Amino acid sequence: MAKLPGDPGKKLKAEDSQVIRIDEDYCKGCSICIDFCPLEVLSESDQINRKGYYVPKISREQRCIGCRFCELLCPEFAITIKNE
Amino acid sequence: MLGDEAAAHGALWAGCNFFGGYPITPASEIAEVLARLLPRMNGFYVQMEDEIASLGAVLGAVWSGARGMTATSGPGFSLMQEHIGYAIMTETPCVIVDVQRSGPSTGQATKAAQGDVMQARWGTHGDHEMIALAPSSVQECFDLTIDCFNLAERFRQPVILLMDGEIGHLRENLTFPDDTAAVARQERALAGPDEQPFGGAEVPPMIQFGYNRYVHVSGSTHKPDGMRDVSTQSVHDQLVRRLVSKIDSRREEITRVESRWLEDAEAVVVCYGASARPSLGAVLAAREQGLKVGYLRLITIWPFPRAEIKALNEQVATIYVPEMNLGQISREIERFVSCPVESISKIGGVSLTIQEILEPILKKLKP
Amino acid sequence: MRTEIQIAGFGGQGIVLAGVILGEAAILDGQNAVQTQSYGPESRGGAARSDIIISRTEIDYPKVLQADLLVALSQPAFDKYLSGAGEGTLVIVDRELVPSQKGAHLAISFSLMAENLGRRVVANSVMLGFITAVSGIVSSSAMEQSLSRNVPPKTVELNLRAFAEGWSAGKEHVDAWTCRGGANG
Amino acid sequence: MFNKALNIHKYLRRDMYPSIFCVGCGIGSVLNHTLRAVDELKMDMDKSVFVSGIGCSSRLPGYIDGNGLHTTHGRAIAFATGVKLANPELNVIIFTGDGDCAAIGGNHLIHAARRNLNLTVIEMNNFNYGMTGGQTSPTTPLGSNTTTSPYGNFEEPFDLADLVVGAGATFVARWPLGYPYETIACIKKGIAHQGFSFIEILIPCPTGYTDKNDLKSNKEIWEWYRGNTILRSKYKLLNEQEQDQNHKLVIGELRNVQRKEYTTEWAKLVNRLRDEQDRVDDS
Amino acid sequence: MKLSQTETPPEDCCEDSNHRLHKYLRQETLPTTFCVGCGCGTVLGAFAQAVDELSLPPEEIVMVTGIGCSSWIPSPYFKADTLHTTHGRALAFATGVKVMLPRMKVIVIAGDGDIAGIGGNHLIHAARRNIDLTVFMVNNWNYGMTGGQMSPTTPQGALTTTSPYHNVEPPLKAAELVAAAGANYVSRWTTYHVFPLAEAMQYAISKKGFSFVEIIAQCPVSYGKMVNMRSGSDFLNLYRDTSIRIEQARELSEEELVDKIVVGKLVERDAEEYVTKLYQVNSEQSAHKE
Amino acid sequence: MPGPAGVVQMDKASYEQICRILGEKRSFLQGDVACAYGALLAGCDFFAGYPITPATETAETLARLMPRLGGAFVQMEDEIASIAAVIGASWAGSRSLTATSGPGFSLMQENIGYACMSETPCVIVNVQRSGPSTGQPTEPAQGDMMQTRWGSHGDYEIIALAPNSVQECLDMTLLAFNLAEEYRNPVVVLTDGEVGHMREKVILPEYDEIAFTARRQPTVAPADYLPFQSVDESLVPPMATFGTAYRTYVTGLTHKESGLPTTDDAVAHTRLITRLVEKITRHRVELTRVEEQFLDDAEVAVIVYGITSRVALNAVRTLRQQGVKAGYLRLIGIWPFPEEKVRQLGERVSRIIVPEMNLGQLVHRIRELVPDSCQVSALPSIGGRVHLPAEISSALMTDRKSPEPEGQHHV
Repeated sequence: MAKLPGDPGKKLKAEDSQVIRIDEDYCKGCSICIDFCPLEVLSESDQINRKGYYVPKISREQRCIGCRFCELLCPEFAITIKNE
Repeated sequence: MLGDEAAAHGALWAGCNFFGGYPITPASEIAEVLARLLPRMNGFYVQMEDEIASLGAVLGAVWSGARGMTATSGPGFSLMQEHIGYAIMTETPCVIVDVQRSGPSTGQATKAAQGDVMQARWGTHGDHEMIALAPSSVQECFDLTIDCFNLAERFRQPVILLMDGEIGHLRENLTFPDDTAAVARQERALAGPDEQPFGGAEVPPMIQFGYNRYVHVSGSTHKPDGMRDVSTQSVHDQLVRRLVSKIDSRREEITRVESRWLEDAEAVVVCYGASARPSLGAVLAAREQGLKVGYLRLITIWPFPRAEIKALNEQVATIYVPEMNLGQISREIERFVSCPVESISKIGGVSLTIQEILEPILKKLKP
Repeated sequence: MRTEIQIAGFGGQGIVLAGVILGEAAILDGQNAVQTQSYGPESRGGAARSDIIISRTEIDYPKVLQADLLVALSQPAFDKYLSGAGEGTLVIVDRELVPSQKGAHLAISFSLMAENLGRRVVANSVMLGFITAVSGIVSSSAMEQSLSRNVPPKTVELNLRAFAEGWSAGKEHVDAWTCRGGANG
Repeated sequence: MFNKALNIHKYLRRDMYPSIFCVGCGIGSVLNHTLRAVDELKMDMDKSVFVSGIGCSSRLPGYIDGNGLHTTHGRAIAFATGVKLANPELNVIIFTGDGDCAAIGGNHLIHAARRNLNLTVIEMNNFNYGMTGGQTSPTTPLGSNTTTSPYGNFEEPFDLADLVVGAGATFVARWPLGYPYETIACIKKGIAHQGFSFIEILIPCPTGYTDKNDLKSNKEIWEWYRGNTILRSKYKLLNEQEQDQNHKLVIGELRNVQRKEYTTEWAKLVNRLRDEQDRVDDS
Repeated sequence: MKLSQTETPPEDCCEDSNHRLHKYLRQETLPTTFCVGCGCGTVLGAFAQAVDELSLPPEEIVMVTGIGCSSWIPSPYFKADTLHTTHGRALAFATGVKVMLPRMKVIVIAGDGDIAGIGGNHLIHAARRNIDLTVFMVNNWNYGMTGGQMSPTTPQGALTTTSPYHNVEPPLKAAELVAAAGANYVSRWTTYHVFPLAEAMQYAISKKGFSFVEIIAQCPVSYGKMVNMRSGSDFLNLYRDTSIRIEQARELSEEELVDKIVVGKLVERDAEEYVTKLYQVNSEQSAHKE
Repeated sequence: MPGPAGVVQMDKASYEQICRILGEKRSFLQGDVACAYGALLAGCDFFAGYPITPATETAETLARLMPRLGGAFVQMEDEIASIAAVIGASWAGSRSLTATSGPGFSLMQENIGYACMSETPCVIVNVQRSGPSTGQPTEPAQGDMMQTRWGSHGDYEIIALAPNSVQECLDMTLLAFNLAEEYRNPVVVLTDGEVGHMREKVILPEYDEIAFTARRQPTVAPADYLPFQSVDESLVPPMATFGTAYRTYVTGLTHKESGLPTTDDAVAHTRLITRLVEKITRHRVELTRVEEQFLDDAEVAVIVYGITSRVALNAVRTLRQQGVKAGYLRLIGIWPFPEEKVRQLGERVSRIIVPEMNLGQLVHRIRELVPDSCQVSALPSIGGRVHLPAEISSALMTDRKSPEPEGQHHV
């Protein structure tokens, strides 16, 4: 059970499998998703995209509970969670 | 009926169903009539918090399908300038009535003038074209308001009815057309699925809101599909040149004048709006005295009827231009003729008299 | 004699500032300079370009007609402005940020060098050092003075180091070049 | 208490009289109240500026033998901001109407209230645009008849005092005409207040509003005021539910607090920078 | 008198996209032109989320915006009828739109400088009329697009390019002002509170009458450069640490709340709505004519 | 803060204080910043503004410098309020300034008319950008030339100057303050996004190079003073400011010499407006400022202003090198229009090219003035693109037999 940072009242359950998809062309490397993932699923990488930004990397995908906090916080629609 | 009231009725006949307004002397009567009549005809009168908002609401309503109008006078007209530019840039058909009063600034609030003629042409920033008509009778307040709506729809352009306090507060008889068919209403062209709302044609068809077409309307420089592009020079060049040329290239179709006794005229009085009435009197008086004086009344002020003025150049020795300002149109006329142009200007809110116009003519032709 | 320099990249790289530093250095050297810029709506991440014209005489036309020196610090900037370069244009790119470099004369690792100094943001100072050495349009002392004035006080030292690094890299190039008798023989 | 023997004529440009105000209009009385307050405060007329916009009430500075700035519609407070900032020594009093200050000038009103610049706004609310012949204004009560609400006004009116409190004004009061002692005392307080003060005075407009709404005599008008207003002291005695359901305009002094004033803060800033500069120069 | 309106079927949404909310966007315009770490994109995401949750078809939405970074949230990114207007005047235009198209949701997204600065008058008047508009005011505490000048919401004492010696002006509390002006629904959230924000947006869209959500959103470039908060995360941390629920805030004094961001619902009323009344008068008077 | 009568004279001490705060005498500045410097050197002590691209830098600079000099900087809620505050401050004794661009300039129109009517000295910098409407905010243009003259309602005259370099941004803004005081009229400095954002070398003028026109104060007793009565040939009445014993009443309504409104007196209105217009037009010659080069033997010429003149000068120089007798006339003062200079040129050359960054605005005024023997051609460029020298030189070389198509030069 993870506590959701945006709304202290709401709690989410881990679902079976979450697929995190990062669209590199959209990413501007602001690192908000990394900083605010409650379970530190994402981390910094040294991968530069076409515009010269550092794209985050998915380091611990199995920990993802699909809270979608990163998805909603991302200012660029570059990250999404799919339940598969 | 008052000129203001006639303009309001003209709007209703032209199918106006949205009026955004703010009280100002001497244009308030238009708002008052429409506040009374629009709700009875399923239209909307909305009194906004200022003139900026009034024109803004009108433009929003037009994109949502309305035929929109607002009415104001000098100070309000000055406030509206930014939104007039927006209407031009977004090609939003609408009608703005400016019942001119004596300025600058607050000036003489209840007194008539024709001091906003050049402002109507140049008041907003950037390159643009303008359509403006000037009525000189109550009947024309009615008729030309209808014309304004039609021109607005035809060219997708804000159109200004340049009234003045004199005509606006003049009481005359007005004949309504016998049937609605007499008022040929220009229907707004709406784009088909493949057409673009801001390009493709000189006057592109509109895509209004609510048609599931996700139209994007912006006062910033935009591409034919409406999407903003504020850095490509060619996009701006094509857009603004088209906006200008859609009016400029159809100048002959838009401009209208009323001419009398021009055939043998040696001198001519060029007039418009309130100054037309005493001008006609002066020309008649001159004619009675056997002087070959012609009469040319500009009904369309912008685009300027330059062909009609140029034609005078060959024929007449002097052009007299009576105006209730310090000579705005007379200077415009000078650009197109080489004969002397004599400005007969009067300000201070009192109409020109027949005598004041006649005198300089007599002085020259009957020394 | 007017020299036209164009520096292009994306917002946030200090493109405009680099132009300002170069122009101010020219003034300090007693020359005339005009700097103009163009940038997109966003302050960071969009296209940005800085044009500098330096001349000993009065500068009438203030824009670049054909650059003598074009520096591109991003792939989109390189792709966009290469077409404007002519016969006499020396084209320099950042080796890492501009992966496809066809048409460039020199590819230098400005950002990598900056990163080695500890902060990527000083890449433009490295670049300025390099072009100062390569072009010789302004004196390096004037550049150092101008640089110190225009960067945040706390980073002056780092920027000067970056400048020096770029300058010696440039010098090496020039020396190598002179040894070979110029780039094109 | 004001001095009944006072000759306030000395404050008037007597050649401007008789005034343009209609019979039964309340604007002249507000001028009367204001000048008495000015007199009691012994304000230096050379150091006072009366600023106004456009509308009947905005004509008042013309009748005062003092510095007057009669500006464009709705912009009086913006002009006054310039006057006050450029010379903070000046007492700046603004005469404005409901249409002028709450409709076209609403933005300047809320921002001036927020800035807390030391200005005194005397707003005369006659519930309509009187000068243009009686159109709906943003304070026209629901159901009222005006020339642009021929079927009864259905737009919610502003409670202007509430609005300026919401915008951050530090002195806010409201009185209807007919409370001269309270009004004069209130204007005095407003002028003396360090910060933005807003005083609303409800006045009759026989030509544009009251006549059209069946308030034909002063007596009827005052009855109407009495029926539609409630003193703040009484309002405070109501319980929460009653307060929620209250549709009467609350009158009296509605807010009086002290907050940092703009020109004072600005002067502090300038002095601080001057000291810093002096230190740089000395070293 | 109204022009007849033909219904055309909605366009197919892009099903093949990577992101479940992409179907609400004009994808050819992506990635956005917002700076790195800017909160505008987050607001756009929360809005798309709200529309999605409501199952509100975008063809029933008209977006109206002004000038400024936040005005670019719907213009051009959100795929609905969009009216990108002049600076500060979005609400005036929206009033016209709503009167003529009462069946559509008319939603305004614009910034603090736009809505509460130059457009402050239209804001209070639209709230007074209680017209059925939904306004999302993105408050980034400065004029971002022009490079970071102080705005009416800039906190007192903050540094900006036009308050280089700390701002002397107190900030406008836009949400409180709108509540005082007569709106039906007012709330405030930040971009950190994405879930409650998206919920509040949903609620505001559904609520009849004038509804207003103030969204505190970060501007790490123009504002951040002056206050030395260079990344979006810096601001989100600030929002997390200084926000306080309105229920708790009511217990505190004005002084205690000085540096706090009060979040939550400020006001909810059920006052009659303007356009409904307008149509009511019309039907009465049209009948009267017969 | 300034005293009740504001800045009366720029003494050496205050000049030195300003220079100390501005920094070095020779620097590398943006045009917008140079406008701010010029204002300060002119004794400007009040600025009110609202952020707008590309004019914001003027506000930012003054926000930084004004309080250090004891002046007031205020950011208002919109451009309408900005110009209003500027006018109010002027009456309170300030030399006041605002800076804006197209959309803001459109909003200011009503109050610019007020400033003309109430004879309030003030300076407005309009950094022109590509319009109409929001257009291209970051792109330069010269599209507000006619709006400057005709943007407010009613009959009025305005003074406008067009700098073409960063140094001139400083010089012209400084001059604008003096002209504003001399004629008691708003003065517009018409720069553009290109000059405004360009950086160039600027040299601060020395103390004795700076002219300072002080506001003419009334010399008569308050009882005898009429704030709107001209006392001499200049037609410009002395101006008492608020906070003195003169108790001035100022209105935008038609007023008598005393300042009190009189709205149904046609004679008073005519007298007032005629004077307001004539106090400018009568001084047309003094207000004419042009730069002339290569005109002595010119056969064709270019008439230009603002940034475009830099291009044109380059083109004319190139043509001269090729032996073509091309001339160059730059308008520095735009309004009132330098009629005589243009007329004289039209009599001497056979062809005039008018390159403008609009679809042709001043070209019409020029065409009106020159004889038919001289062909006048517009050379427009819009969309933010400054002309190329080659375009101007080839236009100057084009044979005059190809007349412009009618539709191309709109009215």
